[in-house]
Amino acid sequence: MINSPYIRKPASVQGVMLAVLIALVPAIVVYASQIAAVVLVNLAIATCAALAGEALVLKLRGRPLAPALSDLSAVVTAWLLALCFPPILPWWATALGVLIAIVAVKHLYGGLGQNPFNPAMVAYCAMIVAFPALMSQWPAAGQLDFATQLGLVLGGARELDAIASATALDTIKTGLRTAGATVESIMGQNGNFGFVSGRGWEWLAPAYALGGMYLLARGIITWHMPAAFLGALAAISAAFWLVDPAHYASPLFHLASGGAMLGAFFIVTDPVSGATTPRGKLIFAASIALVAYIIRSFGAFPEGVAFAVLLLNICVPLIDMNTQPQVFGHRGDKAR
Amino acid sequence: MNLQSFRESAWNGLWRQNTGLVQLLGLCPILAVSTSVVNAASLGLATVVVMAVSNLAVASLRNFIPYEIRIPVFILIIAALTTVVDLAFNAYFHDLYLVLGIFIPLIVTNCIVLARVEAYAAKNDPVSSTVDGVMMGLGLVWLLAVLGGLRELAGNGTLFAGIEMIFPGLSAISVFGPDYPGFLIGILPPGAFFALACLIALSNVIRARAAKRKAATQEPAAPAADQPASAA
Amino acid sequence: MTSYIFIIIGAVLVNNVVFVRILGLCPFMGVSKKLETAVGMGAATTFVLTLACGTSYLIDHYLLEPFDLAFMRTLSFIVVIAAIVQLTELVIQKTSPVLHQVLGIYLPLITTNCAVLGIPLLNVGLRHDLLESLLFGFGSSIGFTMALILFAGIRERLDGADVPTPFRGTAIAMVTAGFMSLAFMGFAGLDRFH
Amino acid sequence: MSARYTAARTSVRTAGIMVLFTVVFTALMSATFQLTRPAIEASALEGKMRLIREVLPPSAYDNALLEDSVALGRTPELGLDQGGHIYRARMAGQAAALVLEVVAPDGYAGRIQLVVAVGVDGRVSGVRVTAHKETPGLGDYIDPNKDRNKSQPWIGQFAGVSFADVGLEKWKVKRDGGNFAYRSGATISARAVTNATARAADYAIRNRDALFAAPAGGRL
Amino acid sequence: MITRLFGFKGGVKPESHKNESSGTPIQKAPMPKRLVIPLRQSIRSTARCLVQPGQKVLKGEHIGEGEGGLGTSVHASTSGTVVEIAPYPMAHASGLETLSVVIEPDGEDRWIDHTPLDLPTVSREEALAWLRGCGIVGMGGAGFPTHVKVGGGRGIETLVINGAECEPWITCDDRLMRERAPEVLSGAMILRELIGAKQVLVGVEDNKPEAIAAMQAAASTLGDGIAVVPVPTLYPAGGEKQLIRVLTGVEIPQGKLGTDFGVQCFNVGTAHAVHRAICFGEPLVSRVVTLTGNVARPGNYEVLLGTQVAELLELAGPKADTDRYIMGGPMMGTELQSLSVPVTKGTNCVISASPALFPPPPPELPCIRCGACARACPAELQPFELYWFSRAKNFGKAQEYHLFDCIECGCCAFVCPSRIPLVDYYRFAKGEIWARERERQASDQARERFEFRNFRQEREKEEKAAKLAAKAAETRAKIADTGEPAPAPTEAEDPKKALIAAALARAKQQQAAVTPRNTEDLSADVQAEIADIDARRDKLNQQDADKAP
Amino acid sequence: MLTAILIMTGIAIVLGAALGYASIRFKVEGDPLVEKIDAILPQTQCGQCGYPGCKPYAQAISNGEADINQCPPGGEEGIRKLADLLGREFKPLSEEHGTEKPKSVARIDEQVCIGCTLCIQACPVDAILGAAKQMHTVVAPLCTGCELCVAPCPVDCISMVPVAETVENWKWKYPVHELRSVA
Ligand SMILES: Cc1cc2nc3c(=O)[nH]c(=O)nc-3n(C[C@H](O)[C@H](O)[C@H](O)COP(=O)(O)O)c2cc1C
Ligand SMILES: Cc1cc2nc3c(=O)[nH]c(=O)nc-3n(C[C@H](O)[C@H](O)[C@H](O)COP(=O)(O)O)c2cc1C
Ligand SMILES: Cc1cc2nc3c(=O)[nH]c(=O)nc-3n(C[C@H](O)[C@H](O)[C@H](O)COP(=O)(O)O)c2cc1C
Ligand SMILES: Cc1cc2nc3c(=O)[nH]c(=O)nc-3n(C[C@H](O)[C@H](O)[C@H](O)CO)c2cc1C
Ligand code: SF4
Ligand code: SF4
Ligand code: SF4
Ligand code: SF4
Ligand code: FES
Repeated sequence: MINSPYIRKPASVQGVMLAVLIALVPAIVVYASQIAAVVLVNLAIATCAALAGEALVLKLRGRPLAPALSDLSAVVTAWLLALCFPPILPWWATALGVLIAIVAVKHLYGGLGQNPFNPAMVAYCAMIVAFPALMSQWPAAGQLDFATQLGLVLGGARELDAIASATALDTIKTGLRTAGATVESIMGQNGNFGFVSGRGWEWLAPAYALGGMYLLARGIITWHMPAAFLGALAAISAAFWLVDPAHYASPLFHLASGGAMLGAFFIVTDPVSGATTPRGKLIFAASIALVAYIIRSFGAFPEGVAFAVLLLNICVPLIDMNTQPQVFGHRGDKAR
Repeated sequence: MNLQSFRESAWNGLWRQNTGLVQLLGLCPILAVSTSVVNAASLGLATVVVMAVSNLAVASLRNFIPYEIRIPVFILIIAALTTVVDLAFNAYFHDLYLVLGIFIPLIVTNCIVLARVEAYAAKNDPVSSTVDGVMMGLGLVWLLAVLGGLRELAGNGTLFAGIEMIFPGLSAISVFGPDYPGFLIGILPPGAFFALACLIALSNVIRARAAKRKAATQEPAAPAADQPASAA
Repeated sequence: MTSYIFIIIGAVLVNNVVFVRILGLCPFMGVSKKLETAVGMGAATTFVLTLACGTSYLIDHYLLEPFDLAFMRTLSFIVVIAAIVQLTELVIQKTSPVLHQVLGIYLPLITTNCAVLGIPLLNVGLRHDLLESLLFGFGSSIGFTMALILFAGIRERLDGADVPTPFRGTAIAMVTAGFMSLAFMGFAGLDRFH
Repeated sequence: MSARYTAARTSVRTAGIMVLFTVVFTALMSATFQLTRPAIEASALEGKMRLIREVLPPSAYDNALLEDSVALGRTPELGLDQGGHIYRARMAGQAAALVLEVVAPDGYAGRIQLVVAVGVDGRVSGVRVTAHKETPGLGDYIDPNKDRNKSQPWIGQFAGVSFADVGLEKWKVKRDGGNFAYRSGATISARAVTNATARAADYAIRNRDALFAAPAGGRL
Repeated sequence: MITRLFGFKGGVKPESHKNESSGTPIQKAPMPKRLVIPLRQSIRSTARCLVQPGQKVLKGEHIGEGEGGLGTSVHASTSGTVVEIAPYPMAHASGLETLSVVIEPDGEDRWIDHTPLDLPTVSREEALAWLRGCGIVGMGGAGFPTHVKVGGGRGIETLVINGAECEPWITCDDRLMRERAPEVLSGAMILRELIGAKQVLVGVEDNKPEAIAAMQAAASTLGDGIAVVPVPTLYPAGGEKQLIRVLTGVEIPQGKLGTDFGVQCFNVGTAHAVHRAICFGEPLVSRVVTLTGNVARPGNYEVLLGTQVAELLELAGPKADTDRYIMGGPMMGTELQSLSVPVTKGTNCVISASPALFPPPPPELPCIRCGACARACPAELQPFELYWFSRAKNFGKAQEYHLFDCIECGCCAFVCPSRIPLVDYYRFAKGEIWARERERQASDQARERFEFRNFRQEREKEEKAAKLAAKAAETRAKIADTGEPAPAPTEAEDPKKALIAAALARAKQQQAAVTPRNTEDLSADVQAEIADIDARRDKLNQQDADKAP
Repeated sequence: MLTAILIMTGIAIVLGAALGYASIRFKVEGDPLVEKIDAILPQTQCGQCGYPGCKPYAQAISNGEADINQCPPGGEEGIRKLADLLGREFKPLSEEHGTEKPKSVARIDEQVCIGCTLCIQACPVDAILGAAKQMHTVVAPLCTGCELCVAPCPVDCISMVPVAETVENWKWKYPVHELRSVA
């Protein structure tokens, strides 16, 4: 029997996820046209792997396939992963990453909505830990022709020196290890650098931001997380940069490179694994930015957003617990 | 000790009360040294020795140990035996000794050793206590070996890497060939947790199946026994 | 000074006892079902472990090394730890019944927490001096407490999740610990300058 | 029943038993220690010797090399913050080679400990990594046990190369304009080892005479 | 008088659907063929029946006497004959039955004698008793006895009259305000008098301009201290706490009453009923009900309490594709499980629902923690956390997250993209928690009684032993005296036999005294039940005795 | 070897004496755990757990003699609470101790009852009224539904009737989980 309320707003999970996919389209267009068209192939591989993985688990558990497969949440995870991975990652690695996200991180906890960790980010971390070499081979933007890209993705021989070029973050970081190097000398030395984060790559960040604006306008995400994340990242990078501009990159560089923009609007905002209270969202997102900056600048990994998200996912129950908003009528009450 | 209780002990140690799968004790060595079959199995065997001998010692001396200082005495005995094993490793398997590091002395704090001493050896005769120690230990050994095998295979694509530390002539088997990219997470700490989780889940599935089968075989008998109850 | 800070950061984050060094897992798995118990266990362990690090340093440095008795480390450390645990319990019972109520049930479990023996042994291996030993012990136990509390928070939430039957209970907790361990790998390298 | 009386008596009795157990089991331990001591010492020695054999062929010297060592204090040239040892190989009483403990501080994941053997002629006879934290599967090829190319491990390329011939300028990875190979994707590890080896060889050559002159077991 | 409105957080804006039924004036519903008047008209209290089958009653005649603090009187809605007193389904989600008086109207609709109450001459207590006697309960839905609300607390600053009518579809209050504004305000003034409030604020959602105009016109004649305030249309602005918040800025926490904060709130219908009760002495026997939804003739009707819904619906003419009926609004109402349920004092609306108007929600999906529900929740809760804990049956945690602050308004379920029936989970959890509480009380009582019984048995055993010892001593003394052999020394030595003997003796002795000793210290309820049982037993005994000779 | 023994002996003497002394000096008193466990048990006193009443069962759990899943009236909920209190893993009700049943109360068929008082003696909570040779009656609100009175009755006049659902004790049902029901 159905009980009250008998009327529902016409909203659906599918609609929410579809909006996220739509919001990713500008970035995908920029990616495919400016950097590597093979990303479209990767997106397809990831989508298939995600749906297959989801179907497999549901089958094993004897659950109905249709509702879970059609809610598009797996596709969101798959697309985000495909956009995070290096575009020339072999197809099997992309598929493996997506399967980790869907089977081990999402469905082991019972499927949509129940996973305490962000599936895409766990999979990214797992992959970079498992295959550090593969995961740090990035092509220079627009340098490889599509056939080469496709060959690499489909498992062609990998002549590393020919293709690999470190990402901007990686270059800065490894460059600074050399005695006497400064941000400026590295930037100048590496010809393939755009003014902030590498030629071609710098168009990606605004495209993600554009998608983020769409999500904000649609009310799918709230301002808290992107604002706190970008604000905190800008603040901490500015602090270091102002003190020592020779050895710390500018805030603009940090905001535009790596997973910052993608993270701010699409990853940090994952509703399932993130904090849920307004105050919690601010703390959560700002902490991610902080940790990500520390890992980027001082840790062993070139990009810190994924690990930072994962680390803060761990803290979510505590954050939520301690930032519960005051309930109507209890505003005067002492905090528990 | 008769055959029945021997079987009972073996079953308990190897499967039903398996330390790592069921009791979840002594997890640190299980997770920390299971990066390869060789490491895992050798620490497992070291633990077997300590468990068996300390069970034997405690069971033999149990009548002399005052109740209130039993724990310190047990710890003393276990620690002494652990040190003996530690020294032996240092002397005869020096490389392995270096690899296993602090996990040999940590056998002392392996709750399972103390737990068996306290729960079993302190109340039973020396022979069955020794058997209990050996079986509990062997339960740990097989788990460790399987875990080590899984992780080594996933992480490196080999089996028995480091065997030369024990049997100098032998060498590791490369299962997936030299081109295997290596799923490194397998031999890193997270891999330890995942591998054990999978083994526990697998054992849950097996246990559930066994329970179901048991229920199925008992089914025909059950209604007869139920009759009076259902009539009432 | 900075080296002391790095010892703490290293012990808490980079080489977290539970997730990286893989020590103290039995209480980590066993006493993390509820937040309150996790806090209690963490506090008790912090106290005992810090004390144990100090005492074991003294024993090692002033008794065992001068007499060339390094092989007795395991024995003497564990005996002393057991005694510290027992005496702590008695002292607390006597002086602060309230604290005893909170920590009481955890204290006996600490003797078999292998971190409590492992960290003093690592101290010896890393050739820490007294202050470093204490900091290392304190940092490690803070790392342990943090791990325990965070884990308990997640486990409380997992209570309601529709986990596949074979993974219910311990297995999913173990998987979660694995993801946490993966997350902590992100701190790798932060102690590089140490 | 007086609690105090029983308490006192119980204490004495339990202490007695405790002592008994302690004596017995400590004795057991000590006995084992005495028994295994020679074997342990032999193992430790053998471990060190095996390492040295890998960097310096036994035929190259005839002295008890491990006993002929000099302790170093803080030596930034060798990356030694806390000091280390240098072993001296002599052939028929003549200086033959130096085996140096070296640390490369700038590995990808921290310090890399090395042993480098340098002949009196300035030839590096071998380099081995003794401890490192480089990324497994990526940077750990600097350790020949982990190197996938078992037949020609990366670190083998230093053996027999004369530092005197190559010089500090060219003793670098190819990427930095030097002579030595590296594995792409993990240049940092290779660079750290190569540079540390160069510094060690340079140091050994420049301080050769002082090092050989120092008394055995002495401190420099 | 009022300077600004305070908002409340959350809330939703469903389509209002008021126009369907608000256009036509209130019509008087024809006399039904029979009336089923439940004796349970206010929450948690069932009235004691005062009539017997066959009895003739007049309209407004007392047929049920309220019991306990929360009881109110029940009256015959028209004149006629009581034909039956039997359980009938009630308008409750459970679909359970409750004892009801069935009256066959005689068609005359003849009033019992009734006189107005001259308020200035009576004490407050008398006035409250009057309201109770007239059976006035809240008509805003909760059915809480008005005299209790009026009687509670003093020092009240503001009386809020709730004319918000925020639920979609319902227009009965709207029509009432449009057509009978002076009466409503008269009732409001009486209530103000009774609770001693300084000001009266009538909150009306701004989608009812005609009602606002009518009320303002009526209010202007009453001078200062009364204001009709349009409030923004936002469900659930009509919730008591929300309306008070909007009008006064005061937030009333769960478990507290408005009176604690100097505010009290009544529905416009209640005010109207109070007016009738005081100014005419009429008990509450009819109310305005909106009939709307999938019907041919939506509108508002003045309906006698006890009219069965099936009969009422004929007035509006449900269309063919109607598949169910909702009593109340679509956000908080209940689906009727039977059309024989009667209109009660809290019935404001009956909606005919068709799949087109009220499509069944698509299957429930897992919660994605999107937070839409939290943004919609007027109680500022975290509904998904409540859901998570309720679903996992972790009731302790649910309470920690303020489950009982939830007013079950349905906003959260309305907005949830996963279409989770969130409110159902809260209702389930609340019910379980209440049941736990009852169980806990029962188990405490059982523990006490068990311990007491053990103590009693122990005591009896001791007494017996003492008695036996005394007897033995006596016997011995006798033997010593007379030299006779002891009659049954073994009996005294064998404790079991002695026990039986003692018990037998005691039983013989006490055969007449029937009060068993196991009924000490009991609650009043249980004592009453025992008295009942005793009475029944006496009767049976009597019969036995009668039969015996 | 001698130094080793001396040092360890020194440590042992100190610790042994201290612990031996302490074990007498700080003896543990009463066990509040039993009370906590007893508070969770339903106080039906039915003995299905294999102990004569709830308190003894609580004692047995506290001593580690009994498992936490032996009380059918407490049901799954009770086991969950015990598991929580004792930090153990939840396990389903042990089958040998019975199954969870809907709550019922005893009813005595007053026409058949011969007034033998046997049921009064059996009832652990004094929920039965009546004296010898008089027909007996169960006071329903006091009855815990333990069924202990059923067996002793020589004329089988006691039956257990499920507690009727009223508006007072009616509960909302657990919402059906659509995901499962679709399958
Ligand atoms: C990741 C995963 C692994 C599984 N592995 C097995 C397995 O090895 N053997 C098996 O019989 N079932 C396996 N299953 C299915 C479960 O045994 C079981 O059928 C299913 O989880 C029922 O869960 P439920 O009771 O929660 O619906 C697996 C399920 C999942 C999600
Ligand atoms: C997880 C991870 C681990 C890495 N570990 C090492 C390492 O151990 N040694 C190393 O030289 N480079 C390592 N790198 C690669 C460096 O960050 C950097 O990408 C590389 O040294 C620069 O590429 P190149 O060597 O081709 O110039 C690692 C990269 C990642 C992402
Ligand atoms: C969500 C919600 C919405 C409500 N909406 C209205 C409403 O629109 N009009 C109304 O009179 N009462 C409404 N009520 C009932 C009021 O909270 C309150 O019970 C009533 O105004 C008190 O007056 P009464 O005692 O005269 O019924 C609502 C209650 C809730 C919980
Ligand atoms: C705004 C938004 C952001 C999302 N971000 C992620 C993400 O970062 N990673 C991911 O795996 N899924 C993401 N999802 C999809 C979905 O929430 C995710 O698959 C769940 O975590 C699976 O339970 C996102 C969905 C939305 C609506
Ligand atoms: S609106 Fe629904 S899906 Fe979103 S958080 Fe609330 S309950 Fe979950
Ligand atoms: S039903 Fe309860 S939880 Fe949901 S919106 Fe209303 S008050 Fe909030
Ligand atoms: S089974 Fe439960 S209710 Fe019955 S006596 Fe035992 S503990 Fe009490
Ligand atoms: S009346 Fe019967 S069932 Fe009820 S409590 Fe007493 S003995 Fe138990
Ligand atoms: S084995 Fe480490 S705590 Fe138990």
